[in-house]
Amino acid sequence: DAPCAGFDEKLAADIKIEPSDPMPDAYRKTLIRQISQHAHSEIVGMLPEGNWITRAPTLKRKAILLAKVQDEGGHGLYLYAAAETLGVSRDTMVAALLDGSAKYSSIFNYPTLSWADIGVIGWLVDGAAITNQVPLCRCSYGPYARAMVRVCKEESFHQRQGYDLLVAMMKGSPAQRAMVQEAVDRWWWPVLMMFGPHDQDSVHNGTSMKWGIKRFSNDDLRQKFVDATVPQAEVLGVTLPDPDLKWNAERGHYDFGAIDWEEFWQVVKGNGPCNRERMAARIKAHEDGAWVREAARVHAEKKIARPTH
Amino acid sequence: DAPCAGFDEKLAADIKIEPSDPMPDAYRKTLIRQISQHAHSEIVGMLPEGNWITRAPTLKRKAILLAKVQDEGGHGLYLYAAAETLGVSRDTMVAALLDGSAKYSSIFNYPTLSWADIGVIGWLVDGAAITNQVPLCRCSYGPYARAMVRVCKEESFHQRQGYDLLVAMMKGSPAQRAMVQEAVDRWWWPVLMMFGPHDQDSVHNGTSMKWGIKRFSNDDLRQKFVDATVPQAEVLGVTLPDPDLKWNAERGHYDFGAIDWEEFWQVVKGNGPCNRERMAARIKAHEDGAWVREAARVHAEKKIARPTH
Amino acid sequence: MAEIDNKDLIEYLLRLGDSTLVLGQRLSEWCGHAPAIEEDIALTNTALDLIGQARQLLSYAGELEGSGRDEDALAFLRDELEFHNLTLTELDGGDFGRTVLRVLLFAAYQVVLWQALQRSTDARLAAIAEKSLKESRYHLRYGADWVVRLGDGTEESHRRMQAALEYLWSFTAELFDRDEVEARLAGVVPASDSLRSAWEGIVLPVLAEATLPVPIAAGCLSRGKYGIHSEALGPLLAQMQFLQRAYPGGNW
Amino acid sequence: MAEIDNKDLIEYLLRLGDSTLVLGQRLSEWCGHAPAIEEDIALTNTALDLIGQARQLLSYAGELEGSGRDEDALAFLRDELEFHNLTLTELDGGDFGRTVLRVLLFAAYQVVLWQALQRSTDARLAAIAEKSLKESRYHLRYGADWVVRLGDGTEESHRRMQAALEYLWSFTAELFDRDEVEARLAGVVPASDSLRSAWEGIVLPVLAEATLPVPIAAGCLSRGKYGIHSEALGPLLAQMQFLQRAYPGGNW
Repeated sequence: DAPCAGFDEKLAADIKIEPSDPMPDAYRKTLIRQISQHAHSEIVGMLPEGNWITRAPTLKRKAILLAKVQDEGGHGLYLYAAAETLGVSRDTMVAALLDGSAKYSSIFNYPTLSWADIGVIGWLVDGAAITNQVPLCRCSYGPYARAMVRVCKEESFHQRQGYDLLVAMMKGSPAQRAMVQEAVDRWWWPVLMMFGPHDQDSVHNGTSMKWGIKRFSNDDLRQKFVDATVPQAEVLGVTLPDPDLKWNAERGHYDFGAIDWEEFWQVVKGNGPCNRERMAARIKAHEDGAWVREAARVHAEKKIARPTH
Repeated sequence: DAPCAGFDEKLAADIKIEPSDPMPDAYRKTLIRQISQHAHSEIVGMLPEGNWITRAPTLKRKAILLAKVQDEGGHGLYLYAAAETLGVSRDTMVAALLDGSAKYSSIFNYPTLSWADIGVIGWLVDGAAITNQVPLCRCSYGPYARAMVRVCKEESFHQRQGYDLLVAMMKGSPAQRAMVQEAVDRWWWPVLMMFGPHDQDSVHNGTSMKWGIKRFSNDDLRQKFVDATVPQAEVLGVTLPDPDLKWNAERGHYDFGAIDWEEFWQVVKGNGPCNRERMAARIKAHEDGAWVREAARVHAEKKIARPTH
Repeated sequence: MAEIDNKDLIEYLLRLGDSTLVLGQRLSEWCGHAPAIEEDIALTNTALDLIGQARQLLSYAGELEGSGRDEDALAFLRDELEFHNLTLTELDGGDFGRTVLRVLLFAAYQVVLWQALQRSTDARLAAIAEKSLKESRYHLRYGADWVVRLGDGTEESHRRMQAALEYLWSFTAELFDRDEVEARLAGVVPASDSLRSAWEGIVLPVLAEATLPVPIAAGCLSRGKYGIHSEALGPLLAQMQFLQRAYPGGNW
Repeated sequence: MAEIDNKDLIEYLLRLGDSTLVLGQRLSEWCGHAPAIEEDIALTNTALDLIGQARQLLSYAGELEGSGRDEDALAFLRDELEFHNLTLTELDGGDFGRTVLRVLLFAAYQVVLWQALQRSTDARLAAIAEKSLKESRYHLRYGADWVVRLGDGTEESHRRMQAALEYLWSFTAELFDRDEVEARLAGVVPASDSLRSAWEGIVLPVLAEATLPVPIAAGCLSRGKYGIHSEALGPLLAQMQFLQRAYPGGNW
């Protein structure tokens, strides 16, 4: 088919597809869905961590957390920009988030209930995100791949900071160590769900693989994450809340227990612990900001209309 | 003059004026001004104490403070009701408060900055209020006099509770004792200003005395308060922040230093530390409640319109 | 009847006591900010009753625990994960509509609970229930009255009440969830799931009169009474506990 | 030049350090709630700069004090009356308009102050000033840009900005009030009243371009930098200090 001339050849030769290149409509739509969902996740992801900025226990930790959340806003911006190269406006994407038709990562529908959660989000949530995202740096769509290079670099930094926070707390009082363990207990399973359904239940895997958007399956990435994380948990001195977790010498991987997919689908459907709060916060920010955006628009028009002096 | 038949005779015979009795227009206006101002003070006075309800240090103190603030709301209600007997509606009075044309006691334009302030408000602010109000129990206007009997009884109770709170803190740590002293330092002079300008500068004294609304002059009441309070401060173990305060055996009263009337007038004019916050809080409560009052009105109309079953 | 374990009873008392304390704290935020003085007084009074109930329940828990923690040690020196209040009670107050709707939902729960606990084999708990029942009935009437007026008031008030109901309803399933603690306390306390129909018998007619359709229940169960809260509790406790935390061992 | 008393310099450093800390804390409340992502990032970045300045100023104060209090002991273990921040910095944020107006007013103050402090005879303070000046200039541009856009935007934005200016302006007199602490530090620090005209030279043209008339100053002087605050600071500190208060001596 003429409109996509060269598309398959480029994919085959591992040459990046660029915004002006012909591409199949379904490829474009898949990318828009995925990149905007990723951008929304960065923005919504500011909320659970933002919840603790005002309560950070030292000024250094407060500064680190502020810088991290600021980076997440920045990631949101590059990703919206990458999606815009596919012909969709940021306003359209944001509207889809606010009306509930676009998704964001379900992990952000869990609450942050103690300071240790900030460390665990860095260590486990960012760790899982990196596992998912590193392959995207080689994604077939150029602007997305390049955005992901930058995102992954910063996320690795965040992950180390999160782990460092937990190491500090584990060197503290028994109450602090208990706080870390409790946070790990709460986050472990939701983090494993971040890789999505098992391969046999996953809708988008096949075509995304074919198009070079996705390079590893959900289950492969999940296994990679578990294998990397178990030794880190041992060093930290926390127990991962899974009695079935153990090394399988034959497979050369850790085995782990069954995931509660019922919980996963409930959260995806909007019934997670914080879905309503997250959407309400985004909608309120948008509505409260309407007068500001309108004033900025009107001011810009006035500037154009006025003779320059 | 016929319309006020019997008014002067009743005053002379110390018989209460009742709502249906003839009375001079100026007498009515003076009472409306004074009673509504008093009612507004009760309502605005809920704010500085309300500021500490959520931070009260024990459940018992929280309960005492809740009960006290509730009583103040109750006083506001009786006083508005007493003023309504003079032919003015509560809505009209509240509108005058919100548009800034009616006053309330300036003392509530000072902030509550520590828990000790809650005790000091009970001891000194309520103490000064009682000194002002006890004579009003014999005021010539019946409904006001009767409301004041009830108000004064409850205020005395509040005053004892405030003093008791301070006694407890003075038995505590050095930091707690310092907190009490600091609060006394901040409140002492504003409390002395609660009795109003010196007699020679007071506008309303003359006629109010003649009409049996006011029975003692501002300066007499202030002296009475100082004389009663100095021994209480000694028992408590705090220093009143006035180097000129000392017993004058000749006068049989305590002498005290000069009041900063410039500050007094600034606060009356709206430039006190919290004038704007207090008015903003009342206006916000009124505006945020508009949909509730409107719904209640509409619901009541529906009930009337519907056939009873 | 088998001996009950004090630990279970303490846990149960904390669930009740923390719920009344936390909702009392939320309601007291209204002080001076309600739509009319009458509502200021009524909400403050409700807060006062709930704090009073909390004092009795926490004092009893502290005595059973026997390690010297009194009502204040329990209220002011436990952190979020040790609080066992119902999630419903800790949520941000929202507007006056959401506030009175929560009063209705919680007071109706308390009424049916106190009625059952009046017959508890634990005399102290039965006495607390008997004394509290009268208060909760009063709160219930207050909440129901306003929910009807606002649900069946103006278009705006109806819209606000429906939104409040959608929000709060999903946290009501937790009220009727039961665990082993309760199972082990059989006879002393009612099974939470046994209270649902009586609660619905109170709440549903009020919502019907208020012309508010009942939402479909959400799939996820909130778990505040098991110590897993929403993000609303932490900031509430930071305010509430500040003085006790900043001036340990103070005399108040 | 007479020897200066470290106590005075510590007091002065707390005034600056607490002001940057408290405004940083207020701005960080916006995180995730601003009118656009760009503003989320900008406000967070401003908060980050201010927290960074606070760390340097409080660390220096702690070192001069010499009793082992570091930046965190000063930030998290002092109560309200020991805080010496400008009242302007602690007030509730209000809407985005009031927020950017406060950024303008405070950043302009910081710019003129840092310019003067760059020439301080105290080398450490001069170095902090030099490093901070660049940041404050950036905040100033950001604040000024938004104040102009919102002041000279729509009718609604103009009304909101005028209300914000009426409110905040009365707290600006405190910035230029001087006391004996400063007098004794002559040479080391500028006299606050000497900064006013340079500050007005920055702020008034921005307000003029924003079509916002300058209000008449209020008669009462706010006194936050002398330790007498508004009611806004206590709740802010209760949140900020919670963990350090609840887990004394913790390792973070």
